[in-house]
Amino acid sequence: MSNTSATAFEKARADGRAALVGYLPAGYPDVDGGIDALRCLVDSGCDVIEIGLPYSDPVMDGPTIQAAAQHALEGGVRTRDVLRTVEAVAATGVPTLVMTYWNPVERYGVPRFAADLASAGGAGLITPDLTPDSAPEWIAAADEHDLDKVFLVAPSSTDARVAMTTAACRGFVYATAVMGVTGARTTTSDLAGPLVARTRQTTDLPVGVGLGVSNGDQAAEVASYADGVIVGSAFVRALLDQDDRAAGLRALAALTEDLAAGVRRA
Amino acid sequence: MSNTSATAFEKARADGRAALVGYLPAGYPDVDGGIDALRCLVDSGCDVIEIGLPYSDPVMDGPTIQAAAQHALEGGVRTRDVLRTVEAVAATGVPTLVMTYWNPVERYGVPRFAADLASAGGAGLITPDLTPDSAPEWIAAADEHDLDKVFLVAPSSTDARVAMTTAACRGFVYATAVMGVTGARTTTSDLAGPLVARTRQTTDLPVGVGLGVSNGDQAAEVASYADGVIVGSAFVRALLDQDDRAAGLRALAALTEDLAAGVRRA
Amino acid sequence: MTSTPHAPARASSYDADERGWFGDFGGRFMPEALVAALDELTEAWQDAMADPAFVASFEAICRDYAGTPSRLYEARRLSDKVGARILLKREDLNHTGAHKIRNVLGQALLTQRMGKKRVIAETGAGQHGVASATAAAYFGMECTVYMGAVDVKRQALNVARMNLLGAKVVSVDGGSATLKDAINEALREWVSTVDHTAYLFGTAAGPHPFPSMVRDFARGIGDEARAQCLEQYGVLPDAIAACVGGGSNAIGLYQAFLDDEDVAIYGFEPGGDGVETGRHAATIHAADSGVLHGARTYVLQDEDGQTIESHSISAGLDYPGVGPQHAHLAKTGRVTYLPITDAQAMDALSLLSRTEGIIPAIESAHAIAGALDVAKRLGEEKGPDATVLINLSGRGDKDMETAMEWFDL
Amino acid sequence: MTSTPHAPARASSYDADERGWFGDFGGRFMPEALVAALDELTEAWQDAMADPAFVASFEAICRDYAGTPSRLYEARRLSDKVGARILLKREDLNHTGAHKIRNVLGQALLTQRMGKKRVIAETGAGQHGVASATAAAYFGMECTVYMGAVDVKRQALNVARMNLLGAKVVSVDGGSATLKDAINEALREWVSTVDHTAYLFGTAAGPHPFPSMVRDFARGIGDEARAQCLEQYGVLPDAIAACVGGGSNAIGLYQAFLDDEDVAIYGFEPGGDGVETGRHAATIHAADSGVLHGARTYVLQDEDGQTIESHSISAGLDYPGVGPQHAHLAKTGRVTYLPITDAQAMDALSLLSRTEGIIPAIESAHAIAGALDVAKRLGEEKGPDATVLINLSGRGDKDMETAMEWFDL
Ligand SMILES: Cc1ncc(COP(=O)(O)O)c(C=O)c1O
Ligand SMILES: Cc1ncc(COP(=O)(O)O)c(C=O)c1O
Repeated sequence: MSNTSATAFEKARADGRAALVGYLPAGYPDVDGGIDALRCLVDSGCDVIEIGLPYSDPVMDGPTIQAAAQHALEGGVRTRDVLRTVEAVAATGVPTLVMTYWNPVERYGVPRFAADLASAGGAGLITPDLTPDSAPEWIAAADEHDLDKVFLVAPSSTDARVAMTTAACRGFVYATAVMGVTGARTTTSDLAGPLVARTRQTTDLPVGVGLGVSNGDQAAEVASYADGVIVGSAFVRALLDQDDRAAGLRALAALTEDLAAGVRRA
Repeated sequence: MSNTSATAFEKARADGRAALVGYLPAGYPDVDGGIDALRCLVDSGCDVIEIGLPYSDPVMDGPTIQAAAQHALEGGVRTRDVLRTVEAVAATGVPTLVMTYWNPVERYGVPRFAADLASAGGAGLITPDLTPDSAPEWIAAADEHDLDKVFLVAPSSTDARVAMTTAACRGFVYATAVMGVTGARTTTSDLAGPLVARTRQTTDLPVGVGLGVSNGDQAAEVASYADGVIVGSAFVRALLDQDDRAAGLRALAALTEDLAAGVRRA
Repeated sequence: MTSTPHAPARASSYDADERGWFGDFGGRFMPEALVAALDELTEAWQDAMADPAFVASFEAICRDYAGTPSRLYEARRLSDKVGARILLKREDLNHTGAHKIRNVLGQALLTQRMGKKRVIAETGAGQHGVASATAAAYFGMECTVYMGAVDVKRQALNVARMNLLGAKVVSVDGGSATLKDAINEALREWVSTVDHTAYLFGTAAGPHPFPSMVRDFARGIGDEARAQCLEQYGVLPDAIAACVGGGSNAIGLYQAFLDDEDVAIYGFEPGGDGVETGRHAATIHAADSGVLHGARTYVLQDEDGQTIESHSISAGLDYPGVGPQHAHLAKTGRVTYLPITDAQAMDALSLLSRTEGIIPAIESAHAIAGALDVAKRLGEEKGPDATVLINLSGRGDKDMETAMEWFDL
Repeated sequence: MTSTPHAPARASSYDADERGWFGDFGGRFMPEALVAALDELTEAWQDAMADPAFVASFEAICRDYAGTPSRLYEARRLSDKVGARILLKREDLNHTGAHKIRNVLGQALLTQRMGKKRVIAETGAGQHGVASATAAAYFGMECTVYMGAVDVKRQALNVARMNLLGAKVVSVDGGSATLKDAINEALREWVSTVDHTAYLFGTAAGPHPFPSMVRDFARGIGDEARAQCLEQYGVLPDAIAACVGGGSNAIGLYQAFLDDEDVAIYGFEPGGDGVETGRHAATIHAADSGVLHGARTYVLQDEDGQTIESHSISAGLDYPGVGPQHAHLAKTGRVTYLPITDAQAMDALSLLSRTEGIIPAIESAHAIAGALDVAKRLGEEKGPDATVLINLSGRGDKDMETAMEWFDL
């Protein structure tokens, strides 16, 4: 059976709601702590999990995720630790993707990474700095290992590029709702709706909207026009803001429940 | 009666010896202390006195005289204090000249300076940075006030310039025995003898040799070929090296006596 | 010197394909959000380079404002020392003291043509930041410069210079808080302001079209030098040499000579404490392919593809990547790249200072150091008419504190 | 720009007589020990200037090594601001960053012609010292630079620069331990080494022949600018302007224009805290005639003729004397000299930086400040074609620490 994230979106759609997609970097605060945190997201209502691969040069990330990833790297997290994290989280049955800048994958070896990700139970990859037109090697490897290929569309993407991108996606399409880096925002973007509409004209894949959502109300708003609500920085923030791990997990659970309620409210 | 330094040289020549010409800046350690020091030179055997006018930019002076002049200026010595010093020293009857850079004289007013110097009993001026070809105003004023005009010749002077210079001198001719600034030296210069000889070919004026003499033996050596031995830095050094004034005067007297013996030994 | 008109930009056999690939290197590994801007820039650049009015205007500004064509100077005393003719391309005499002014003037002129009124730039030691602030002042544009917090502290004078020129300097705390992180931050900023802001990239690296575009704006160096050498000596040089950081001055020199098969081409990389120590920035020597800042190229990286901090006494060469065209030129063997240690570079800096009265930038001193070895060898083979043309990419004024420490002055 | 050949040196109606007198000013008030050397120098200089081979060789070195002719640059944004055409003579782009390289190359070439192998020089902030060390390195001569102890401390970077260039720097403790004392000490040193040593004097002051000789070596500025202005605009400028320290850059600019009666000429002196405060270096404004460093000229002095310490934010203008030809030009009324305060100069520095992307030396900023006032007035009278040509005598890199303090950057 193909372990694609699409199944989770379908299930949510069947429930008449959007899916909640939760992101946390692997290795924060350490590898096992990261696994606990990700499992907490699963337990508290996330439908799909994105595991960030910490990278030294994260050009699409805002200060929150940068800080967590840097902490993870300084703690010695390795690519193999990310795969172990995938394995532990995917074991819950929730579709689990890796979100990664391209160089660590290229360095690991693209076919090898695809193989190891698949055998860890991972659903696929989200690639913030790899667009389909630069991704032939990844596309081939993903297809060979039956993995999701989640590419991004942006408000600045031309219609032609949106079409080209969605045609290459599998699992879902990641719509970056603001022109900007990751980071919780107090208001959602008015660029998101039109982008989702433009995206839907090119594909039947579910469209997840990311960047900026930090509470249930925002989640509800996004859920009103998107198939998935992607939350990252807000989760990291919840962990960063707490001094001890137990408190961090409690905060994470509370936020996830708020967001899960949000996607059901729309 | 003309108060020219030539008379002192004549008297020395009559004694079969060279004249001892002593230099100290006015105002060092203060105006009265300077007068005491200069009188000490007279009392201990100098035949001619040069009083230095402290100047801010003494390009012909080495570190010893620079230091004393700077001390004098910082103590507030003025041109009028120099003239007062002249008056006090000239009162002893020893021919007393002022050695000065040109700007203070120009600033005082050349005719006025000549007049005031003459009425203070001064014998004339030694002008280290004024050559006869740049000195028409001074020559006119000196002649009007019957003052000595002591210009310098140097080892680098051409024969023509030596002739031009000595023709403009009155009193004596100042031969700078080394190519260099004022300052006591351990050996005398082998440029001095030839320079004195060249100078004598152009004039009957006495020729004093300066720069570097610091003890009786050197004085004796210079006295063997020159009409006058000019000593400056060594006197200043004697004062600078002593902490209290009485000791300074004793050192000055001892040095003067050594030098006076030297000019008699040749 | 008579003025040597800029030859019309000619392609070389080592140019990128239309998608920015130099053989296995280059391309565009960028967030989708920036792709439209990069496409727009690519089109505007190609359109501009094909427009004689733009080219003429760029040349006029370089000439009247920046002082190009820079002189090709025969360093006679140095030539005597090594036994071969040493020619120095005097980019150190350009306005702001390095080749970098050409690139920023080109990019800013293009920005003006595109109707944008604001530029951003990254900077390491501050050279490209000062150049960008200068170009922005010249064109009356707003300018923000991103600079690692560590560099902001180390390079207070350059920060002041940028401020004086009216630019805003943003201190970047993330990562190692140095050049590569300043690039990251500038890219982040660009994503959110791309509609009215141009990113003036400081070297011939990054995603397509930057490696080719920066090269086009820097290639006056080689176009001029080639014409000057022919005019003054009637022959092409036997060898040419440049230092290689990101690679803009080097590719700017090389481009005109790439298809001159008899001209040997050298690139000298920052060898830091010595490549064997691991403390260096000799990216091509390390020859480890990867993706950094939007292009596939050689990258200093660990086993997991995490970027490794580079080390060089020269701030302007202290970068863990290199322009993709250089990776291609290295792989094809057209250019020979060799590492030069800090110590070799500083010796060359001292030698040129004493022998010719020219204090080079420490970057350029790497080129001098390496090229003199080449020249000695060529001189022995071919005699004193053997000619080595070195790009003196910048002046050393900015490096005096480093030199004081190094030489204990 | 096409190269503008250096016009053959023409005399002006304001030249010195054969003994170095400019009307009441100039002459030679020097120890007899130096007169022979000054005579020898006078003869060698006159002989050289009459020798086309020497003149050609000087021009070739300035061109190939120092980068002359410097550009005449139309500062368009600044022109728009003031309503008149502002032309900047870009001496800041010369090798070592100022007009001063012309003078030292000329004097060093003459030294070589005279068969001497060693040079000495004085320096204040270090600019002339660096230039002299540069020229000495270029010609392979030994070089010692005298520098006030206070300045040695303040200008550590320039001391390092001179050391790198192979020069020896001697710290001078006497007097105020600044520029004038460095001159005194250099003269003292010269007396004892005059047979094999040349004294490279740093400005158009001092005893004959220095004021005329330094002017001859600097006059390329004005010769070029005059030809460039005619070539580029078909007319002479309405006014020209320079800053005046010792006066070399100013006289270098003026000389070609002195007999162009329709060209108004301005010199801007360092007004320090304001001439009314007494803390300034506006020697001509003070108009007090005296003898300093071998010439009769205007001197800052007290009632007894003791030199007074000058004050200026600009180290290169901070000198209590001025070249005698300027005193003459002031007295005859041919040139209008006006003081510019520290604050006015720093405002102009900031303005030029932001408006044109050119950070001028603080010295040159005095010229900018004064000339912009002139330009505004002329623009109102004659419209935007009114042309003011300003000598941008040097670049501001050396002044960044002062600027940081002043602007609190
Ligand atoms: C003088 C000089 N040369 C060379 C470089 C290196 O850059 P690139 O390799 O892009 O020429 C720099 C960078 O700051 C520089 O300032
Ligand atoms: C850039 C610059 N301009 C002007 C001057 C003043 O000298 P002058 O008046 O001789 O031109 C200096 C002296 O250091 C200088 O560095």
